[in-house]
Amino acid sequence: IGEIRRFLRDDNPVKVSRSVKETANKINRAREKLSASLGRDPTISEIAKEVGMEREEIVNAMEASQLPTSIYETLYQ
Amino acid sequence: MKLKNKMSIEILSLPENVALARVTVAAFAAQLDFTLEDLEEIKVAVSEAVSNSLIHGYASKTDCMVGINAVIYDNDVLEVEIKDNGVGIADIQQAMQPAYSTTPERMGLGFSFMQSFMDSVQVDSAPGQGTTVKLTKKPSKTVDKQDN
Amino acid sequence: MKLKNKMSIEILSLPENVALARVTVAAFAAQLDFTLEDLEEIKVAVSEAVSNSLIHGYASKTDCMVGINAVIYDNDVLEVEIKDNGVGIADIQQAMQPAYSTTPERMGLGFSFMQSFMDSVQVDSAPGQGTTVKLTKKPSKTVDKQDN
Ligand SMILES: Nc1ncnc2c1ncn2[C@@H]1O[C@H](COP(=O)(O)OP(=O)(O)O)[C@@H](O)[C@H]1O
Ligand SMILES: Nc1ncnc2c1ncn2[C@@H]1O[C@H](COP(=O)(O)OP(=O)(O)O)[C@@H](O)[C@H]1O
Ligand SMILES: [Mg+2]
Ligand SMILES: [Mg+2]
Repeated sequence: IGEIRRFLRDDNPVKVSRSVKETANKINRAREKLSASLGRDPTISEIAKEVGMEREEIVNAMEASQLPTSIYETLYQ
Repeated sequence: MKLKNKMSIEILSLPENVALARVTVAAFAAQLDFTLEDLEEIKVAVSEAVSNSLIHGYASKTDCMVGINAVIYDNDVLEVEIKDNGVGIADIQQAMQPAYSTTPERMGLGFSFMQSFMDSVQVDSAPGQGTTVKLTKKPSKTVDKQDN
Repeated sequence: MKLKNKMSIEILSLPENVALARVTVAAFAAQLDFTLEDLEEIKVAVSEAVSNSLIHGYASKTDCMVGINAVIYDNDVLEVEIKDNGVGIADIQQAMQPAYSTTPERMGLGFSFMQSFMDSVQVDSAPGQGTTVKLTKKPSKTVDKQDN
């Protein structure tokens, strides 16, 4: 068990743990659903209402679910 | 223009604080009616500006401070100012040109990203005086707000 | 104790900035090896302290500033200071008692939450002098660190 945990930890630092990914998936599903019904990209407040989370927490979840090698810069590559 | 909300954050010039700066600004910007894509764009622009302060302004010294002021105005414009007290820029126009970089291995696209992702980018800088980059962005009108 | 990282954030005393403060501190705290549960607890503690500044310190006036300083020390201790320039507290010991509140409809559990979720809570306050609440928390040792 220790080994499995270590493996999970190494591969999934706290920032991209499973529950964080699940939250991000939930947000992405809400975004797609609203896009279809509204015919445009939903705003953050519309998504917040749909998933029952605060806007700031959605921002946090989206950031946390991003892999270290994301679109962000050019910085220190 | 009247101010609806404001916040400021000061971070130590450590690379790991770039993510902190961008998530803080995005969480603040989320008080306006931006889309997730808008917020991603704001995050990229803030990351580029803060990274520039760390890499160029402070030459990667990690004991300096970067200040970020963010304001939401009455007309729903978000304004973000990223400020360092680093080496400054001699020729701002040249620095902002696509693919221009003073560091050979860099792509020189930071300012281009800021310009394409934000409504306006204003740079105030002089050698030895530090650099302030002011970014603005306003949510595009949603269908609902146009009342149809 | 040497300092490994620091940041500070100043927010206007608007209710919507409580979430901003909490997310910012959590994003900073995430640089340490906290569990997600730890981070949630830190968020609750920060929310309680900032809410107190808005509701009690500033009596819900929305044009005042709350300052938050966060530091990570060499020994991996996170320290968060929440500071207002509001009315202050006359009897700190009484204020910190569970279920004590000067506002009839409130539960008086803010300080109790801070105490149960953080390793230490220190309050510095006097009438007319504002209030500073200092919270600390250190990640509990993880499996990896125990080397098994
Ligand atoms: N905060 C800053 N302080 C000093 N110089 C800067 C700063 N920001 C940008 N510069 C200068 O502007 C140039 C272009 O910046 P940018 O478009 O982000 O490209 P890059 O970072 O890839 O070099 C940099 O190479 C640097 O010389
Ligand atoms: N920042 C502050 N400024 C002034 N008074 C405060 C502050 N924080 C707490 N207090 C006082 O301490 C009391 C207890 O706080 P708390 O445990 O959070 O309970 P509650 O907020 O529900 O009243 C408050 O009712 C208030 O009188
Ligand atoms: Mg750059
Ligand atoms: Mg309280």
